[in-house]
Amino acid sequence: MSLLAFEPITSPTIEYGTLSPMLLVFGAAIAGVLVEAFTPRYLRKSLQMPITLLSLIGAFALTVWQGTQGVREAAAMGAVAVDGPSLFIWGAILLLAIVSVLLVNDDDHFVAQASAVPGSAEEDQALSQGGAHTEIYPLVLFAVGGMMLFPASNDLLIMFVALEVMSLPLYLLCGLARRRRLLSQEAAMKYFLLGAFSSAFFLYGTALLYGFAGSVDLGAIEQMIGTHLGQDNLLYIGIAMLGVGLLFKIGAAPFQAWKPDVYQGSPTPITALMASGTLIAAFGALLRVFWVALGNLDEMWQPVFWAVAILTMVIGAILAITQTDIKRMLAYSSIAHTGFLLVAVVATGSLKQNAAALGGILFYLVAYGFATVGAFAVVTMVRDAGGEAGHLSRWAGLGKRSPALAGIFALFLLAFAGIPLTSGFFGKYAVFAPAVAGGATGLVIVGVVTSAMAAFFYVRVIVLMFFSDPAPEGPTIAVPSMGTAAVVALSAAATVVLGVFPQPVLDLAHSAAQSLFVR
Amino acid sequence: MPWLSILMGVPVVGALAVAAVPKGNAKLAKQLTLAVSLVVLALTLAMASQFDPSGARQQFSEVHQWIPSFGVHYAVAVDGIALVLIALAVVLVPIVVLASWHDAERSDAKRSVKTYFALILVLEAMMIGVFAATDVFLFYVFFEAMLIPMYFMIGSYGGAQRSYAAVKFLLYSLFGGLLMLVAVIALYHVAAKGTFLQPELIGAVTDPATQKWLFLGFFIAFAVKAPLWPFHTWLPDAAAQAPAGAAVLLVGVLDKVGTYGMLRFCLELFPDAAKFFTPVIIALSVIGIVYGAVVAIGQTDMKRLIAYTSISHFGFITMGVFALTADAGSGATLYMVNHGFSTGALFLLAGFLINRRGSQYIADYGGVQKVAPVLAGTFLVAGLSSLSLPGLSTFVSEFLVLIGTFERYVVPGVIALAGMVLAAVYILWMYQRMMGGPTAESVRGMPDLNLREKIVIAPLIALLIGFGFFPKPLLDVINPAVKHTLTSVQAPQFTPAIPAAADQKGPGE
Amino acid sequence: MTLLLANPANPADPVGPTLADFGKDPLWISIIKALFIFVFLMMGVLFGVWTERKLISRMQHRYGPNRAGKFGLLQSVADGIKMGLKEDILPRTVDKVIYILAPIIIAVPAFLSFSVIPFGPMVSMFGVRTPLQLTDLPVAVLVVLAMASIGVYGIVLAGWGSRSPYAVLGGLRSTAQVISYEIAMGLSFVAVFIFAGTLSTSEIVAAQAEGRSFALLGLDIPLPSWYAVLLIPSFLIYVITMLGETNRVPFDLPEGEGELVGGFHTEYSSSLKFAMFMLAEYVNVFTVSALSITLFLGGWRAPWPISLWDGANVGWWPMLWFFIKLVLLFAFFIWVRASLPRIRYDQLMAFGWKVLIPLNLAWILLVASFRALQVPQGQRNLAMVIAAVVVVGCLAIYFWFDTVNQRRREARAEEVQAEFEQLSTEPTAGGFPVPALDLPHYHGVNGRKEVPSGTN
Amino acid sequence: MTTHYLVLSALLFAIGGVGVLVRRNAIVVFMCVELMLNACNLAFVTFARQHGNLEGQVIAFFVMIVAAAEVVVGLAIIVTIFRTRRSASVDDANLLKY
Amino acid sequence: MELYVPIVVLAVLAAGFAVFSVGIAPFTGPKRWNRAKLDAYECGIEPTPQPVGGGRFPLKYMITAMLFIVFDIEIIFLYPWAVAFDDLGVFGLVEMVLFIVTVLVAYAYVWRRRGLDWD
Repeated sequence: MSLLAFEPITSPTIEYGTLSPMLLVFGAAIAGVLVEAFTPRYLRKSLQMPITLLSLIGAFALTVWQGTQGVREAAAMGAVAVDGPSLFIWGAILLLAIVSVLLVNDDDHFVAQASAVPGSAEEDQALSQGGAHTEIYPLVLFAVGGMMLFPASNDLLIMFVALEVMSLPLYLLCGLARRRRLLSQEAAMKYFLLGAFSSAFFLYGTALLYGFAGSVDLGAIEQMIGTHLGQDNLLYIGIAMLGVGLLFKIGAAPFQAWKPDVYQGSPTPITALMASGTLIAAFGALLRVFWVALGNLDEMWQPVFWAVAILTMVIGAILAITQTDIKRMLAYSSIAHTGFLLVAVVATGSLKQNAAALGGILFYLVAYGFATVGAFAVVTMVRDAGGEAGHLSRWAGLGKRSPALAGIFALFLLAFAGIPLTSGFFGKYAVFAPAVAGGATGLVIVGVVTSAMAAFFYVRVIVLMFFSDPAPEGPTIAVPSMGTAAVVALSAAATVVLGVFPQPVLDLAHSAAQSLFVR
Repeated sequence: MPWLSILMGVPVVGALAVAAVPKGNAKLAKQLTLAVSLVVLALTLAMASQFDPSGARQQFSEVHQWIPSFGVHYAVAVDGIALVLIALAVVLVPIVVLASWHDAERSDAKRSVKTYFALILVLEAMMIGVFAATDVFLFYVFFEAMLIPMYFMIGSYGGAQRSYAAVKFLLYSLFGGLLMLVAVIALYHVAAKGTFLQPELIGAVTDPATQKWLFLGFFIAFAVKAPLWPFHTWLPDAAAQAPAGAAVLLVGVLDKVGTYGMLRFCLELFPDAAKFFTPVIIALSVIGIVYGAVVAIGQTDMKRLIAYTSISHFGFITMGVFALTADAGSGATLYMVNHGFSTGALFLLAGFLINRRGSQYIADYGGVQKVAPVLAGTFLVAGLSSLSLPGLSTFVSEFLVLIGTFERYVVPGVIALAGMVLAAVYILWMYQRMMGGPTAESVRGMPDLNLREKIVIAPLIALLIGFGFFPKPLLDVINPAVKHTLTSVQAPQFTPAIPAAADQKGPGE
Repeated sequence: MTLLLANPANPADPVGPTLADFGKDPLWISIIKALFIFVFLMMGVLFGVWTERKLISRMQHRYGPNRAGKFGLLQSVADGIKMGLKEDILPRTVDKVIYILAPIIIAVPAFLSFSVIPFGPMVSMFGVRTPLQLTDLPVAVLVVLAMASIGVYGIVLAGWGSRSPYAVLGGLRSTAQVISYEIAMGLSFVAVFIFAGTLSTSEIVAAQAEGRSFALLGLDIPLPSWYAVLLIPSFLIYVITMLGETNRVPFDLPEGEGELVGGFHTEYSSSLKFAMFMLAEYVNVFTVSALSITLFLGGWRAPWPISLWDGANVGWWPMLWFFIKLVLLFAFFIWVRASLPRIRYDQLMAFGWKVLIPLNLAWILLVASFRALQVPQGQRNLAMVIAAVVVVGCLAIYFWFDTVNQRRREARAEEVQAEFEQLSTEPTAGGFPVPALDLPHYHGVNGRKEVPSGTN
Repeated sequence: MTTHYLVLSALLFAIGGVGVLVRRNAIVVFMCVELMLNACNLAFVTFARQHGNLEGQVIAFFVMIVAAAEVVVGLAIIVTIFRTRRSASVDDANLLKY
Repeated sequence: MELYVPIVVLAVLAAGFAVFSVGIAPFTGPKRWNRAKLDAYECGIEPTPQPVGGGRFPLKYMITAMLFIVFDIEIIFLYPWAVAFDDLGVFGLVEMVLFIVTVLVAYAYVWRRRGLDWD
């Protein structure tokens, strides 16, 4: 005890420059809290909005700059790895966050007074005052910061902390929908309880790995596995629990149960943020853990991932068919896409092979992220008396009422289905090709079969929108605010451009993937 | 001069222009579409005139990097086979446009007219692209992307069951396509050439087992596309529900992509596997021939009937393709073209009838030839071409196919002959039920073909008869290409077709 | 300078035990020490009660207990016996287990905190050389805090278990109060640890053995040895929090007779269970006093004039100094009780949260940055800048609040003034000779901004 | 001897996990989650002891914070839900979906 | 570990005493049953029945508890820093300033949202 206590402590160092994008985001979040504290209500939104957007844009600029500088280092005493994949993921997350924030900025998504009981007098009063929680902006910033730290963290402790920093704000944001507040609150609670549960698993796994390796540093764990000494049961149980935590976050079966409920319940802008940003971040973390720390052990976890990937794809594709709520359906489709991504995770092998797979995954994430954000943006525009028109039957004949909107939505759906000349197609190709090269042809076949199934329910929505006659007193199409319009346009553009000229982004992804993960 | 790019570009631009036409002004949209399609036709003819049958196999070829990191090129070129099919497409399009002048309005639900015609043009561009692509990946892209416009044409402008038919059509093709995607990826990986250029991939896959798997991957996709029994079930629905024009393009051109793909990819890339599977495929096609014919006889709906006839015809085509003899090969290719014309004519005429009578059930007609002789006459000619009466173009092709097949497989040839007999039954019986006999009340006062419809149908009849007597120009173009293909099939697997690959290097000549 | 930064256990005096000296006792020595502490505390409580009553009545010109025994010395013994002989009431409504458990939970930790309090230097006890301290840990002070927190469970469970509104509310209140002040208390230690560089009580005492010198701009400024003087703000804050922590006047809200009857022990109307609460309260008083002696008042070391005598800090003498300091502090408690009124609950909380904590944090930063000035390899300028920033920032915030409150007060005054005038213009409010309902002394005059209490 | 602690922590973790799965009351479920986190802490400290490095103990600190943050967020959410449920709510129908 | 043995000893002693005195209390005193005596004390009025677990109480206390947790955690981090201050030097100071400022921001937010006021 005492001999522990008196080890000489050398003061550590932190590379603030390298971490600047994250620091900027977090700083802006704290500034946002200050704004909340010290500015009058009527000023807040007009202050928060620029703070949020500018900080995100600035962080993106910094990330790009670092990318051009070729920064590849493990900052903060090797706790945070700022390498190619991290930078790429940061860029992607920041872009998608900017887009989502434009959605968040749109009025009438968020509750006026979270503490007011639904349907109570005080809620009506809060509504009539037109108040809204501007705390949402700092919360979003915190979440984004967590998303950035999560895939970049190079040791399991930081990863855990980042996981929570990412999740906790999202738990809250889920519960802040203005319409259907009970759903929203239930979603928040489910997300919270399940999320906490899974993160506990992650933590215990971390503990066991620490017990195995005597360190939570990914590189150290890898070396220890390389020189494999004793306590293997610790190692295996630890890996299993770690896997549970991570697979939960990406929403892979059998840990996908939360996704539909949460996606449906939470405010659509937040759903967009989760469906894009969280997925990307979680995938980055998953890859880092399983490729860096457990890279020497792939013959052990690959079979499991085979099973998980197949299960995820099948469950996602099949259950999606039975859905009647558009957001729920998109949630299941996101599960299916998680499965497709997992196909490439399995395809490890030579360094070159890994790089190819990683590049494919990164590209897929970007392509899918934009498509999904756009899709949810469209969902926010199809309004009803009670808010968004969730039920599919309400979407019937949308193609006649507003062809443009329906057309764009159809475009996103086709991208999900992976039809050529949309981003989704090259995304699928980018993950399937390395998978075949990596000897996972069986998985790929399951993948294409399930994506055919998935295509069915995407097509069904298109049929509904275009081929069936509009429902009487159908939903009204909200005149999009500048933000929403921009989001939809941007996402559609991204989907098409990535579908026709994916080369630049592919180059970027592959160059980012070249130097795999720094140890 | 980048002929093919222009050929693809013009319709796309035209489509955008048509889509940009103000909403009310449907007439302008139609005229614009017609003009564009005619321009494309003219360009194609101009290009064809420059095509040198005895020259290099691939002509007008363009190769540009598209996605280097996937080894994907924008590579287009035509050989004889592709050329005639492209010609088929561009000939049919203006006819279809003219034929379905009022279809868009007449379809029960009010849809925007210009969209329909814009879709036709987009489809034309893609049809040209799919035949011209010499990069496997590019081919796949067109192959899949083609579905979407056709899907919308059927789904929004078709008959009562349209959305069901459309979804069925899309999912069948998509499923096949995705299997093909796996094969494409695997091909790229196994060949390890780092490129998708079809000529360079020839002979790249040597391992027999791998060849067989990849072959299956491609073949199933094509079999679904060119409805080969037992993958055909989507065709009757789609064809029956689609508006006449769309049906013509669907059966006349789109399905040819399947047979074309078999000829171009299955045979050239996986010769040994092709040889290995030939018996099975021949069997399937024979079954298709007979099955299609028999079921056709039982049909009460003329569009479905025509659809089933073409299933039978596609049986002939696949049989010709996989007979692996020069005659059968060129016969099959020729058949693709002629079948396009004859079935097209049949569908269009059926469409005219339906527009007049408002029903596609054979039972609702009778004695039409008294009230509308021209209509009945053209219908007869088209029908006869469908049962390949000597003197009509289809006869030549079917004859060649049978000759070629008999060289190798006698029994299937004999059974196929039975198919011809059955063809006579269903066509003539349909004609007799609809056109002959006493004039039914319902068709009394049915107007005969008006000028537009005459203009539509005339060129088809002309082509049918013309090529019936003088198929040489087509055959001249087709034969060398087919021979070339077959040589690559006969080529022993150890020596990849180096000369073939060699003289196609570099863009065009 | 380097010596200054060396391990605080001071080589200059051999008797001062360090962590290394602990954990060597044989078990029987430990038992003896433990027994001693136990007896010491029991006696302390008995006579503490007596002293309190006697002293406070003297301050109020009364005699206080003077019947039982000489000067009523046996008074509290009598009370104890009385409690033992009274009927032990177990109300029907209570949650039996918790109700009975609570007094035990509250009493035991109170004793335990004393185990890390140093009474004196190394002595030889029955030939065994051992420090006059039950034990010491690298985290000794944390033990004290932990025990205090466990005591809180006793309070809240007592309130909770005896299912009566008064008890529940009292329990909650005193819990809230205790934890609020615990934060301020914990923060007030930080400065001490920065200087002592350890959490072990014995070494903290050793660190206060003799004053060091603080080198600024070359010249050495001698610093006083006791942290009470060196870190006077911390000490003052600690003294306040120690009153709050032990629920003593002026912070004895839990048993505010006026509002909550007996607070959390309302239902413990009599008997030894109640005695446990009494016991715990007094033991806690001793604990916090002893802690303040250890952390701030030089521990068992003799104060200045005595310390000139060499034998002062050797052998058993230091226990005497410790005891004297303890008594004086206890007397201080009583003095406070005699002189201060009880403050309102919201004011109590506001004071704890809005004054003590920010002050503490600012002070910590200040101390830290001044301390950082002495780190040889560190860049002093940066430290100075930080110090300056902290000072300026604190002043700025202070003045900001001051002006804000100033403005509020003025606005309020103007309102009142305006109302007076408005009334004076219309003497008979609304024509009737009745006092106007909106006279300023009535509450709820509309349009009047209510000032949240605690914002002085 | 540290194995005893490991067994204990495993037990605590298991108890917490089972609790989460079988209990219905949100607060209780939540407490079980916290119990799991504390089990992790115990494991960390034990391993730190085993390996003779301080890392594990430091990690325990961080876990404490995270746990605290989770408590704050979680109780906020749960309390909101409870308040909602006590009240007559307009759109109970939506609950049938879950 | 042996550092803790004496504490255990003292604990045993204290616990023994407490349990003993609480334990014998029922036997030393007289027993005179009286209904009113066994009621919860509410100034003589009929006691209001309390639900198990004391029922609901003001949210205010929960908020206080939350704040307590937050600041207690802060203290947890302050102590090691303070002890190792001389080793960490200016780096530690800077980090701690950042940390404390961050906490203070949250603190200011709570304050402004009247989270620290008692009605």
